[in-house]
Amino acid sequence: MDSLRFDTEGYLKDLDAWNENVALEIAKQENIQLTPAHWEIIKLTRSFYARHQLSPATRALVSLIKRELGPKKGRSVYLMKLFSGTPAKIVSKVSGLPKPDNCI
Amino acid sequence: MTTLHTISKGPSSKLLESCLSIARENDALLFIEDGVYYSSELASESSIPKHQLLFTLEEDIIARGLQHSILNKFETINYRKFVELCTFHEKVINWF
Amino acid sequence: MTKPKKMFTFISRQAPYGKDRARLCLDAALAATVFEQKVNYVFSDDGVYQLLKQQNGGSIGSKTLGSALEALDLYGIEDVFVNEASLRQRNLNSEHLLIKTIPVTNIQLANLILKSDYVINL
Amino acid sequence: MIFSIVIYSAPYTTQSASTALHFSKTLIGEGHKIYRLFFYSDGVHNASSLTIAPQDEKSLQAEWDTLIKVNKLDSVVCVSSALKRGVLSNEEAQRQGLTGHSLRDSSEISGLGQFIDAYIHSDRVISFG
Repeated sequence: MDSLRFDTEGYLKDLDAWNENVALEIAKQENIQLTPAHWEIIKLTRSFYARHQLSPATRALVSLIKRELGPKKGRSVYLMKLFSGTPAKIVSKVSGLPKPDNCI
Repeated sequence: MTTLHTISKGPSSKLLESCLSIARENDALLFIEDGVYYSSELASESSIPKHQLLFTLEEDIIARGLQHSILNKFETINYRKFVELCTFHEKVINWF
Repeated sequence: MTKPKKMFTFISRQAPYGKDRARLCLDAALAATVFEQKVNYVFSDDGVYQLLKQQNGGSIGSKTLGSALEALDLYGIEDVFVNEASLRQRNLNSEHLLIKTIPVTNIQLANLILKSDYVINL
Repeated sequence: MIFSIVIYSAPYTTQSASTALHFSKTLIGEGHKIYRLFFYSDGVHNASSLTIAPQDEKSLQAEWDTLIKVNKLDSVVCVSSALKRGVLSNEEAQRQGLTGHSLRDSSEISGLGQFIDAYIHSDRVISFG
């Protein structure tokens, strides 16, 4: 990956440089084929960031999805299936947001 | 069940007022760093209530030249007693 | 068997922006939610200024703390309290506040602290 | 008893880092255990290796370093506080493509999870700031 545009963990350096093509590029690095189900989550995550200026932790992401898309999708297993084991990190990365602060 | 409160800033910080608004009568108060001015008769204002267990830290008093002006209701203690107070009270809340 | 939940109570007593304390307190509370513990959040003293509407940290090159506070419920922090004496002393009432908070008296606050396993006082 | 200590302030600016050090030494002297030292906010400067104290003043950073090593303490600096303030481990500096590093090897960089974990695993957490 281009080290001018991405940090060593693959997060976008200039958040304003994000667009859908960039998302596709990051997703490819993570071996994820973006489907409409993924885009739905990416859109929500970006709106969360725009409103709260926080990259959401998994818990917040799950509550948000539950509220906006219903209880069937608002579960961590649903997120994990789409974005692998540590969904908050991957979702933030693909969505062009900073790494979530509270990762342990 | 009692709490030890440590207060580490002087009177202009209003820390004591904040602490007293939620401290309970049988809680203990320990004054450290600039907080030790509260325990001195040289403090301009003293809103220290009578019913609390009041402690003040010797090392900080000596550093500031307050050793001859400590009010009677305060017990002067060293770090070992500071540690002991932390173990004696179930909870420690630090005000800084 | 799962361990019983412990109760964390965060008391945020400083105004936003001038110092980092308000932010430190929030970040720590959000971290606590990851541990699946009970988390209470209390605004007291100058900390109630964090709740003012229409904040825009952008004008001083800062993130807007109030915007982050609006996400507390999504992080599962539902018991958000405000010291009503602190509000009163600053000519504020619930209409001025950005998020829904539960007003508490000093005595209620003292009891909440007593019930809590851990108190983070910032 | 098991204690953890949280330090919020830089050395020298306020007295509190020095108080925290004195308190920690006394704890150990009295036979208590320290589960973790956690340096948050400006407190991360206590773990800096790039400091020089004048001959007639104590180096708080060196004293922390000794205390941690002699007693094999777990010492953590908060990652988001440390990176912003230039307290970087060699590993972190290399990852970011920076030439120097400034974190003493007695401390490690980690997240706020370690702060919460310290509360959960200690009988008392004492904060200095």
